[in-house]
Amino acid sequence: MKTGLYPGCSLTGSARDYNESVSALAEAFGLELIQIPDWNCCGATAAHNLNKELSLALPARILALAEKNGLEEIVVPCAACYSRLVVTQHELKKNPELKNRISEVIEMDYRGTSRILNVIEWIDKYIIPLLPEKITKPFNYKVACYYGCLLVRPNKVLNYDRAEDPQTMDIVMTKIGAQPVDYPYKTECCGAGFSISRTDIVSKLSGKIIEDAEYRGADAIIVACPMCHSNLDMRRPDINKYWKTEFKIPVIFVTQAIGLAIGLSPEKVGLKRHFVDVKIS
Amino acid sequence: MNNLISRAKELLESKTVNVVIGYEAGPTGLARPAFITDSAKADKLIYDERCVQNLAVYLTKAEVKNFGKMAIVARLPVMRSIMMLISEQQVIGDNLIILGISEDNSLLDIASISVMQGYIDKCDLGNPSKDREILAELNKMTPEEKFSWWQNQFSKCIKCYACRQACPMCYCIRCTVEVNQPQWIPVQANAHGNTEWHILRAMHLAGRCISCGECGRACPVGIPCHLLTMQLADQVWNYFHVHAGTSDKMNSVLSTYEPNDKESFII
Amino acid sequence: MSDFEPKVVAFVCNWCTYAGADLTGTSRLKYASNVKIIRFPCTGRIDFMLLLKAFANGADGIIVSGCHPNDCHYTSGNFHAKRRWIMFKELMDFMGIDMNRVTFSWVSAAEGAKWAEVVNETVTRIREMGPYVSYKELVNKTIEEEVKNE
Amino acid sequence: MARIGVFVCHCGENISATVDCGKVAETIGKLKHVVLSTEYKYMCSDPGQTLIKEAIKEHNLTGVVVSACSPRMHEPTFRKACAEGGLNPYLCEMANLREHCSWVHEKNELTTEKAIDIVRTQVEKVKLNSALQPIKVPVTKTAMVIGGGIAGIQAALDIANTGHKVVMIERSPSIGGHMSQLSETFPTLDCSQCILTPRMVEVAQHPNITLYTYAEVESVEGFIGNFTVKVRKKAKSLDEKLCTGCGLCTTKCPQKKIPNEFEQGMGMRPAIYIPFPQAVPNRPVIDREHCTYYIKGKCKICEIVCPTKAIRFDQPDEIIELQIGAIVAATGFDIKHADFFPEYGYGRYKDIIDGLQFERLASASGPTSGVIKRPSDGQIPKNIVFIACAGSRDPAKGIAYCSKICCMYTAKHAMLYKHKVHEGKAHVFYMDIRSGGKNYDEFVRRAIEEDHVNYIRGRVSTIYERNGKLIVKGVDTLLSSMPVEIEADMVVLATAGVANSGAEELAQKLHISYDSHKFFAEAHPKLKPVETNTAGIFLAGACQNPKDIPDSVSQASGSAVKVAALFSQNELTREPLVAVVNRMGPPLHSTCVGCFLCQAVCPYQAIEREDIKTRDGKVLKSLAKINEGLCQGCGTCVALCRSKSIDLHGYSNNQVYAEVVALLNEY
Repeated sequence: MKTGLYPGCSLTGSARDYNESVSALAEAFGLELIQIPDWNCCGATAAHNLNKELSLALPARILALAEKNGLEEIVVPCAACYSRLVVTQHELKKNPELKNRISEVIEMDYRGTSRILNVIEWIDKYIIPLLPEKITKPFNYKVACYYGCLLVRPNKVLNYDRAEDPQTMDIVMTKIGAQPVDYPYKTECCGAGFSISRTDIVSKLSGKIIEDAEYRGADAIIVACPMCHSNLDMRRPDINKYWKTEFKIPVIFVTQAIGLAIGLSPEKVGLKRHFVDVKIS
Repeated sequence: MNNLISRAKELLESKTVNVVIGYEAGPTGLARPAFITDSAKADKLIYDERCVQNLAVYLTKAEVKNFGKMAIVARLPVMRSIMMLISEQQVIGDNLIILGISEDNSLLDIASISVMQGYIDKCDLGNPSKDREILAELNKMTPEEKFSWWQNQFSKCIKCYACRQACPMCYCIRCTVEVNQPQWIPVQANAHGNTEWHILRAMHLAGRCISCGECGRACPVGIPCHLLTMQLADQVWNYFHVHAGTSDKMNSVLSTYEPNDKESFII
Repeated sequence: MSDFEPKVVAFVCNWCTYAGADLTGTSRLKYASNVKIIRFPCTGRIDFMLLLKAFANGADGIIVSGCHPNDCHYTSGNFHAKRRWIMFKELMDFMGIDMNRVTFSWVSAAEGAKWAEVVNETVTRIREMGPYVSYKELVNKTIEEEVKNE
Repeated sequence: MARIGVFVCHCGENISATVDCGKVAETIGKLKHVVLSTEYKYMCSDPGQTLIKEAIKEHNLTGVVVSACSPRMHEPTFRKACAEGGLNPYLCEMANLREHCSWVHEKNELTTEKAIDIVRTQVEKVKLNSALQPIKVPVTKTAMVIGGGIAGIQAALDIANTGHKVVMIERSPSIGGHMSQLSETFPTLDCSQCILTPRMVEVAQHPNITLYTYAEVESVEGFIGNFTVKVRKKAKSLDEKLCTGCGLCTTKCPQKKIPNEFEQGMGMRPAIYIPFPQAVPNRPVIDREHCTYYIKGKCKICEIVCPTKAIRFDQPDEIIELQIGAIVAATGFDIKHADFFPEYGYGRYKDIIDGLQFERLASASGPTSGVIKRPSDGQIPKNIVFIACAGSRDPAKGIAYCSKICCMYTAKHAMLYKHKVHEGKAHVFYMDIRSGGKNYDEFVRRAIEEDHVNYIRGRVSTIYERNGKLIVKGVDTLLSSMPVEIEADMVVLATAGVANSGAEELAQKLHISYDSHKFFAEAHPKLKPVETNTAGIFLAGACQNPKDIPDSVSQASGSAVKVAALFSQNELTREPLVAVVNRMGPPLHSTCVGCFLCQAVCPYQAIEREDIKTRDGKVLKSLAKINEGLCQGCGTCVALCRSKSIDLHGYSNNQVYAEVVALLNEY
């Protein structure tokens, strides 16, 4: 089956490393990923703060485009985009009137039939079964899996993993030879969008996440969200200044870790783009 | 269609079933129900746009029940009728083999009631689109317009009860109209009797109508009485989020309740 | 039409509204004498056909009243009745039969004053609406036809 | 031909002040079939009643309408009078001229007109009444109490002391329930076992009580006064008559690593065991799931050591059938355990325990002999956090209700801790303190003011382990509204009280209703808190909702009185105002078509399936049948039945139809 890919803005900008690692994995495992043609912004946080209809219409258009192009399944690596798309599908399923209204707005037929996968679901479905024979360099490190908020919440809508103590990423990590640490900060807030307006808040919150991971002896923090990554990685200098210390622990996308385990080069999976040096490959 | 015929033959030859209920072409070219008991005659079976009648109506008839194991050609409305009939204990699911027909007239592989349930779940369970349009028009009318529109329709009614006979869900051995202690419904085919008959019929199908439209098709004088039950089917969805005929274990909407059912008219 | 006095029938359950109406009496609260009560064990017992029979026999308005949700003497009769009335009202609305002539209410055994209000409000409303001509016409038409046929 | 007598009451002046009673009687007297219409000042007085009795004989009446006050007031009076006059009591109806007419309207012609209409309606109704015979049901005067906790014990003793037989069923090897696990009880801090054990022994020794432990209800059939209950006596693998309870087998059993249920998993027990030293009966059972012999086929050490040769490895489960008149469900509750809470690590941290575990730690007979030691390393915690409302009042957890007992036992726990560890610090996170009850609030104040327990109003968001401490992150919502972080040595969760395991299955066997949380439902939230919707089945204790000991005991005594009242009669007389499915000769048998939608609406499970069969057993037809013992006469099935195959005595279709017609039409 062809799987559609919705990259969203991050993967074409600040999280190109993430995009590169997703593509590298798809290539390595012979998986076809078709970028949804003419895709648009998911609306992000901005749209649903401003206008409910807009915040539903934007993702609905993306989903309608996928349907139109016969993509019954799409993978959305960015956790924020994933959340917006799933929430839209949920809202419109609940309310047929609204569904009709949104169809009118986007001037396209929207059925809501596409299956939306987050990156872990995609890995579980397509990569894990083929993984054992592909592993050449087991990722033999202690890792702290950091899920953030959007991958598992709101639980009732996403219906994915356990909201308070998620496990899926930890399980993926054990499959590539890593040892997940017992990590209480899995779903604590990283500061999210305050990255730009209130860097001090991000420094404080993300700092705690990093500090605990280091305390528990992790060699790396594993993430699946561009926002989490940029706060933990790009904002590291601010964090270190705030905490008056030198946190060294690298922050790696789950796809990058898998890439390394199957022997892809650090460049190939975008590790060179990180702000915090990744010395563990 | 060839698939259907060969499957029917297979079932009859292997004595898996004693009868296949389906459609055949009548002398005027219209489709009519066929009860095939001999595999040699299975070639008569047809399946195309002409085949609209809801065959589930026969399943509760004593003559048909006597066949024992049977197969039935079933599009979505027939399948939903069967679900209702099983849940209301009128039909034994194990006695039935469903020769499911999809929207694009191909034979479905329906091995069990639960497979059928899976198929039904994937379908659009709302009213047919042409009826939806008429309902929308009617719902725009003022109460006075609605009243005279329906009175005009009912004035044609001759109380032949074809609407009742054609409906798979009207399987009672004694209908309320046949009760005369007390005489609930005036016997005569007049404005009063006709109106109350149609109210009664619609209420008895509330939460049970599966939107096949057979009652309206059966009416010899062209009263669109199916719109009454379909309107209620819509409202059942609006209020209770239930579509009739989606499971063989469902309780009808009017014999169950949720403590937080919403209404706005009780003071 | 100013001297029009509506005929109103009340279908009530024995345990809440009938007892509530008893309390109205015990409290000597006054209400319009147009309303006459028929007692049922439970709102669950009230057949929707009886409402039609009331209209056909000349009622201009109807009150249907029982126990508040969760207070039913039989636990759930009123919940079933509620669903029945939801469906009935939708059907009547769709057929243009005026449901403003029917008051549905929950009146508990302690709500004697509410019963008086429900009755008075209903009678006032029906008085303004006038006699229920259109349903009566259905029945009268019938009688005329019969006479003609004979 | 109907011969109706109408008796118009003045009720002193209560009716006659606004209604012209003479005119009413006169007008009604002209109606067809009315052979007598008379008036009297007080119909309910002795002379008034005599008037009716004599008129019945004199005029050979077939129906009586007493036009007086509300039937809710005097219907029984007049029905009784009719019966004494020789008329079937159900041929008497009342027209409510007082509450529904004279008292609520002014004196004028319209009021008298309305009165006439009301009487006329009842005349039309009574013509269609049928003579009904009260339903007589025999009563088996043996009660069954399901559950041997404090509620069950109280109910059983109270019933037994009225002189009736009681069978008690307990699924675990000993009675005693959760109360036997408690250390001290609030608000008096008296020892739980000291007050419970004598009651347990009394049950075992009471001549009227038969006790079956290690037994469960298999099925329940029948109705009030006439239940047939099958009980599964699980094999104890022991001849109880031979066993002396010496306990040698339990000390010699090589399998000793089974988590002890009584100690809430904080201690171990052997495979052949007596749950706790004061158990009643004090006889061991073999836990076949863990016994080496049943797993591997050899061992039998207990058999070898037993001095009386009482071990029976091949003993089968036994099913016994009992005739029972009334049932008290007292199956108690369970609590959510720490592994229910993701935010607190799903039970990963050994030192986060639940309230019952704390009870065992604090109990002198517990695994630590009453010394508060934390499970991980046996250290005495210096800093302890209690979290109230762990799960309760939390719709996100699916438990929106208040578990009721936690505020009090949390205060007790904190107090017990402070009494045992004087230098320790106790913190309580709470949402609200609910301490309604005799001496309850005083108790909580004592914990705060005398024992200096630190009460923090706020919730705990997460707990995790760091540096060997449990980091409790919460918020103080009073004054500061600031986040709070406590480094605790041990955390006690006052976890939600929930329905006991198997509650749903048991409710289905008993045909009683239960709520969405699987707690058994009472028949009326205020006025029938002890009854269930199924006549003859009563509730006691926490199987209905979480309750403390005094409440459970009160309710148990309440249910015992209900049972005793039932058993005070040899036969039950029930109003015959029940539903009935019509029946007729073959081939139709009934107009019922057997859709059984009525089964779903019936709140009392009174509608059964009846198969009409040929002589050789072929089912011709299935139809609904009303069990008169269970039907309460609400009539919801009657209004639902599409083919009008069900009718209701006293409110039949014919009667209510006639009432509508009579009320609205001119005469």
